[in-house]
Amino acid sequence: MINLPLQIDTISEGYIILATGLFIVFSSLILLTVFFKLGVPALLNAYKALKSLGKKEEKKETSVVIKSEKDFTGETAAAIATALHMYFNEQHDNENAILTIKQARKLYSPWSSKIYGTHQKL
Amino acid sequence: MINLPLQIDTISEGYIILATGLFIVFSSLILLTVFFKLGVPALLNAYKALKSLGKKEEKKETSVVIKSEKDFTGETAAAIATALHMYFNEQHDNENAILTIKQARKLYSPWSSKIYGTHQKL
Amino acid sequence: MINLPLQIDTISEGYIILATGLFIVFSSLILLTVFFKLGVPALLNAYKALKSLGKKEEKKETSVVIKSEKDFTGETAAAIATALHMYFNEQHDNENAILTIKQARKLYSPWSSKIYGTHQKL
Amino acid sequence: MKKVLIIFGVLSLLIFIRPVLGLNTTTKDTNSQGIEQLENVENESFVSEAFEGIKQFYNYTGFANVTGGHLVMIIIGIVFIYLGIKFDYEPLLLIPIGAGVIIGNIPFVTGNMTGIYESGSVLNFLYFGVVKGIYPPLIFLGIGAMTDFSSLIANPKLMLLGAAAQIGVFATFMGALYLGFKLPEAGAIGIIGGADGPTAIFLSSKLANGVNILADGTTVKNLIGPIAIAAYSYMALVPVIQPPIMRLLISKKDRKIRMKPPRAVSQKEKMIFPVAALILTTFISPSALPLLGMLFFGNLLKESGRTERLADTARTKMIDIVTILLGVTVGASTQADIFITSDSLLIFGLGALSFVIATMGGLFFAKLMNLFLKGDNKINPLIGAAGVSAVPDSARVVHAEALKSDPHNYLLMHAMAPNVAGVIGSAIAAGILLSFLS
Amino acid sequence: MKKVLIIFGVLSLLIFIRPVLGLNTTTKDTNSQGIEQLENVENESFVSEAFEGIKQFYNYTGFANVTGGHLVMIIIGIVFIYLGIKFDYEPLLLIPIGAGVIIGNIPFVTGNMTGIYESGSVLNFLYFGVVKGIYPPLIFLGIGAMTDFSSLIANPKLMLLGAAAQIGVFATFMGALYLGFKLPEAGAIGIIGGADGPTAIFLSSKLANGVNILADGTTVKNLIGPIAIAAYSYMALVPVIQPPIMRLLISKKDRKIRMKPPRAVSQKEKMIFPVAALILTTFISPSALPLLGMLFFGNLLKESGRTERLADTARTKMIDIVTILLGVTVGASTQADIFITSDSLLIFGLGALSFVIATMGGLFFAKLMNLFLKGDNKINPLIGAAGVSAVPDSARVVHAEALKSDPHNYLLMHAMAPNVAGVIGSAIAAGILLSFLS
Amino acid sequence: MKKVLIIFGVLSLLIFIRPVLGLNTTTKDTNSQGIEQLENVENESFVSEAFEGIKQFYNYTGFANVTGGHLVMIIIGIVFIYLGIKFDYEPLLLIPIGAGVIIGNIPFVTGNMTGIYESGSVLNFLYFGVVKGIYPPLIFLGIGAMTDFSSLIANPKLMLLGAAAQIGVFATFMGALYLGFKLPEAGAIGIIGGADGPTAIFLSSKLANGVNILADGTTVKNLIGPIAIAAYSYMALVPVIQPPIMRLLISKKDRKIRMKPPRAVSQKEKMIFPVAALILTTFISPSALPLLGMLFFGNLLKESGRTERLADTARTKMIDIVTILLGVTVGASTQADIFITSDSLLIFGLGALSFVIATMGGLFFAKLMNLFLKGDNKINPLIGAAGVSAVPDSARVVHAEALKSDPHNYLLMHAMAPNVAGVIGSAIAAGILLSFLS
Ligand code: NA
Ligand code: NA
Ligand code: NA
Repeated sequence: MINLPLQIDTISEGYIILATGLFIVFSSLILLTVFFKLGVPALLNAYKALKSLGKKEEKKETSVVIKSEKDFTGETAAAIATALHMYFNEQHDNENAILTIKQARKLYSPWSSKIYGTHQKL
Repeated sequence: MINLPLQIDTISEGYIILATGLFIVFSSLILLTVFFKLGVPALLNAYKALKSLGKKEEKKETSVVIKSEKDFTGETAAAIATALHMYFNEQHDNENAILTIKQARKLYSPWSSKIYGTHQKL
Repeated sequence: MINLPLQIDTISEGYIILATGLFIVFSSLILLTVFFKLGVPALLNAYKALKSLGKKEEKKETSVVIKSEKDFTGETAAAIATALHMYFNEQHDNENAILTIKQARKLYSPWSSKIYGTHQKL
Repeated sequence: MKKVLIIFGVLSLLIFIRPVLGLNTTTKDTNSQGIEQLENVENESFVSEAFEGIKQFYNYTGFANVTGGHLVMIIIGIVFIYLGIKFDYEPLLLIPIGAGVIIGNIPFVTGNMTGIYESGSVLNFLYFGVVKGIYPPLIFLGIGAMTDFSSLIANPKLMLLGAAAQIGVFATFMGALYLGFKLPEAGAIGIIGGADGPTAIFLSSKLANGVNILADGTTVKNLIGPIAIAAYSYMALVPVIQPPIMRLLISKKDRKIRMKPPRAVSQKEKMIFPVAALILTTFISPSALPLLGMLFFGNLLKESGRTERLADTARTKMIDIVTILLGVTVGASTQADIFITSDSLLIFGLGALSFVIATMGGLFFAKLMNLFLKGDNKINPLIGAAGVSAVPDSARVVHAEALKSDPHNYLLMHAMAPNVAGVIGSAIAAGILLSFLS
Repeated sequence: MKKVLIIFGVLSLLIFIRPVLGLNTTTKDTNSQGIEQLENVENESFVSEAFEGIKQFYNYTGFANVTGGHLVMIIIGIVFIYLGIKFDYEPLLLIPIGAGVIIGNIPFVTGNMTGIYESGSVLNFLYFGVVKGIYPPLIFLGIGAMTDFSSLIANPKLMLLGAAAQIGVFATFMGALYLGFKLPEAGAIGIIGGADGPTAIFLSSKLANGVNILADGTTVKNLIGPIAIAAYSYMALVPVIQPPIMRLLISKKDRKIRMKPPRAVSQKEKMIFPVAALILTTFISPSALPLLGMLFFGNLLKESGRTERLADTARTKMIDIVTILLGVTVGASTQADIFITSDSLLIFGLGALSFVIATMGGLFFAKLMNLFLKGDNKINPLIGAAGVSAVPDSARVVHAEALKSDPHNYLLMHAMAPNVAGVIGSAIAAGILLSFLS
Repeated sequence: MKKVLIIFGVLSLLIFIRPVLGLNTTTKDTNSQGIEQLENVENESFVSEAFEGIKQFYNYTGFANVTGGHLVMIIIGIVFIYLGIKFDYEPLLLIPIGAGVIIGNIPFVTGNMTGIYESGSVLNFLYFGVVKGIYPPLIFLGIGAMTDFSSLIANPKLMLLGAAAQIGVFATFMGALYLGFKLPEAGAIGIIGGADGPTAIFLSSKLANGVNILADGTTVKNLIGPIAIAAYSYMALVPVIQPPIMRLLISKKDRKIRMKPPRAVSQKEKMIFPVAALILTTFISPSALPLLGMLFFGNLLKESGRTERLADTARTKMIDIVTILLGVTVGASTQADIFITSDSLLIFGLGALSFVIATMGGLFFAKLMNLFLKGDNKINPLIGAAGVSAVPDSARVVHAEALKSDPHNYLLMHAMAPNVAGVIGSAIAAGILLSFLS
């Protein structure tokens, strides 16, 4: 009991947690940043080197992947971004009341399988 | 113990529950009936009045809804009812045995993902 | 305690379980074999006999099933087997990176229903 | 590689050959010191010991433990499956329940955590959702997400037909009391008249669960199994039970009444309905909250237009998963030694009675309503029968019956209104019984 | 058949007519011997007894037990639903939560296993997944299976913006301490600043669950409800909260900065990412394992290219089921007598503060980063605001804001990077708080 | 609006600046009266305290607690994922298990409810379905709903090959006994030879769960983890393990035997099969009821033609959800301190042996059967190898092997019969072991 800092000092303990916490969050995300800036490319090069020492059979597959990746330049990315922008501006149509009622025959079947059963076929 | 009516009198207690229960069921559903006959239209009118005081921007959206609702007259409902009737009289076809076996390649794969994986693509 | 064989003799107990177990597994699967060789055809014949005594209305339905079954001969089975063989030799294509990014607008929406909502429509 | 395999093969052959060669005596010798009573075991030949093992195992098999009750129940299970497949009677429930009846009546020796009533068994864990009444509200969630309340909103007075059919609930309750059931048991039995499986399971799991203790110190019986089976059986038989009653009570002329098409209902009304109905009905019957709360919550997901994704999951995969688990465990709960009692028979009798009374209640009340309605507001009394719920079967029975009198009288849309009102009515009735009797 | 029906009908009529005819006195007579105190009950007429029953039932209804608190909360629930439907603010969460708020505030008499806080009730069983923090990791699994981390992999330095926004977490934590909350309570409140619903529920279920006991012997408060509601409310209001702060802190010129398109990311990198990120982040913050482990596991299912089937289930039906259950139970946990406290108000105030500070933190840090970046590596400081997470709303707010300054500046792809980094950052922060305070 | 923001900003800045300015001493002063021993704490500078905090936090991180065992297991997890992605070996299981292995071996300090073996942790709740054997029957439900038993119905004698492969189960059981495992432990290890993951998990959760107490007072070991991992690993490696054994034991000539196409099977037979097989197999081995009951129930859902909706859910979303949870928790149960034992190594050795013996048993028995079969009824002995189950991989290995000898000999359809029979056989064997040893 004597050794516990007690919560009288919660505020200072809070500041310690604040400082520690922020430090840790930053350092961990910096670690991730560094790993993906440096670590992953290194790993991938090592893997590629290792593989080129091994069999050549799988070469074809790899080259296909790389090709499709090369096709995907920043230009494409920009085009996609534009498309996305336009996409997000689309409005939701109001559900058509008629449609809902037309479909009711499928929905109106809490316990019966006769309708349940047909559900999937439509 | 003395104050409990004991279950010796379960039958009369039963009748009380019967009478009470039926009364409550009816009154609650009458309440619902009244609410939807009178309450909801009143609410909707109030909302419409409130809204017409506010912005006019959303008018377009609303009018679309109303339009599609107006299109849906009783005539349409009757037509749908006929369609439903015919629909319910349809018979289920027997599953075709060949089809089942043809599809087996997809189903035969409790643990393997090779087939699992293709499941979605077909 | 005295009557228990104790696990000192686990090995002999093991052999008993081994012998018993193999015997039971075999006999149970032999039972299944016999049932499906003899029992099921007998059952089906009995059912057919029973049914022919009854109404004739459902005859049409049955005949359809039988017809489709007759169409499915061994020749068909062989053809299907070939098809399956070819099917299994197909290679999985590498997922196209571009496609993934194009679809990202659908996937990028952990908590928002705006995108969630559109998910189903596509 | 071949060498490895050969070594493996030789090793494994050794294992199999050992007892034949008597090699394992060495093992025994080193271990058997000081344990003299094992001696006589050693004298027995390996074959006779194995025979002992088979005999021991035989005592565990179903063949050794089967009773007439098991066989009767297994046949009942097969009949359920047959009815489901052959006549398409509620197959989504009869087939899982039938399979469950078979599973629950495979004879076994207790103690291996096999049976549904043995704590720790897999079936017991899955049965938890029945015993605690968890599955029914989840089913109601899905039902809400698949039900269109338009016809009820268009013609709210038809709601009363759903109330009238609850006479079946209370009459059965009285009948059960007369037959000597305790109050809570009678309440649970009465709800069979609600013609609503999840509600019946929910209420019986609360009132007749084999756990609650009554004022006089006795424990209520566990009637969940018979009640659920009775409810689902008669629901499946609605197309057989209802038509003769309709023909008996409703005149040819009345059966030909055509109803004017319901008015169109706006999306706003559909959105308001679940919220308003949730608040109103649960204020009246708070004990029905798990059922009605989930029902209208599901309907809100459907009608909000913003949560189609959730509504779709609730009415497809989620309700399917719960239906599978509910069906198979309710079926398996009919373990012969627990299910085959005179109580079960009485419950089946009362169940039949309740469906008949409920149907009659709905029909009579429809005729009564017609006395107060004029002109083309008159309703076709047949739709009163749909008030029992058993959605949507009884609505379709009404529709089919009307067509027999007039091939152009399409009542389906109209019958859906009392039909869904019957669901609400039964849930309210369940709440009333629960608050009086628990 | 008709005969059977007639017999049934007569029988049932008998049951109903009996009390009127006084027939059931016979039953009573045979039973009432020796119980004299029942006499006076007999004298009462049937009608008055039934009236008693109705009065007794009335005491169970919501009308008898309703308080102002209930009505306030029900109105709040309706407002949530209205906001979700009308303005499309996070409807997948606001609508279930709103319905849950209504369900949780239907007044009831305790003892019938109705309320979410009554052990044995259905809502209580479903609430278990909230209390034990089981739902949030399952939601994260689905989120992982639907999130594309490409933009983060392409530009890992943007990860720092997700860290900067965590200032909101720790500032709110301090604020809560100043307002007198205990350390664990303050930690749970702080996480509102993470703008991440599942993380907030997870952490509050561990720290402020009404169960844990503090060093000084007091029990922590149960703040799961207010914290969850605050977190989801402000997440829904991100499009309202963030734009003015952006305009206040970022200059017109800076808002026009165009960022170069991110590089293409190979499938191999995408596969390595979840594994590496899982190991690195959970080594740093093991207490966040349930959240981050599931998040990156879900992402691995998505990116492996071999488990598309599992990823699809995780991001559709599985997350839907959990979302429904989470939403409705979190909503229902706002039972008026527990929810309406000054603490809840303080938490709402602190929540607003935390979103503001988190946004400011992200924006300032983005400006700071620009001091060290040159040429076309410069980032548009607006994307700092996306670091709060609230995926993907805050990224879209950034996108929309940038378009107002330059109609051809598409920031969405870039803003996604700090956005998902914010999720990771909040989960790490939650782990830190958990290991310090639990 | 701007003003509000400015006030917020200033307020929050104050919070951050306070410790620097020493403002929070006021707070401390008012509280510290009478607590003298805190004095020395006050003297420490804020920075050094924060440093203490970081040090304290460091002790919680994985970096501080990592051991060689953790790293080994994490690498194993990565290898599993790599094998699943690169070679497509059972990726639906290896990838979740691999991710689980990583998750389970993130080092943590116990007491924070993080680890899978800590009661109250999320992983522990999800692991419940493994420990209690709930997941395996649900997987079997899905498998039943996706399996077509036609080839078995058309040629029931091939069922015997599924029995023959169970020699692997019993041989491994004996081997485990020789290596000193207790009877129940040996039974659980033996089932690896069944080449069936869910069955292995089910049996080991019942026999070697670390809870049961033996006759001599000792507690059985918890071997669920190693057994499950061994079973799934070797199932993934079937395409590597089986071909050399086939080539070793079956002559070139025999490998070329062509089998006549199986007869067509009627839908009625397919409907009868699950019901009859359920009753027959569980009468023989009632302890296998949870597995076989669910397997054939699932198959009935598929073949009834009326419950396609339920069958579809069982074989897609439901099995996916269970697979995800099963895989990740089985993987996480390999926590280094519990998993890395000599027992695990022995189990892996025995597992390899059991696959080899099972394959050999099937092949030998197929040759034996050919002695009694004439003309075009002769079977290709290769299909005996499919009796190990490992559906459908071993059937495909057989198919591929036959094609090498004769490019027009399509054995796949024929190999499916012993393949599914192997599943049934293993479940029966599991039931036998369970009733002898539990
Ligand atoms: Na009803
Ligand atoms: Na965040
Ligand atoms: Na097997």
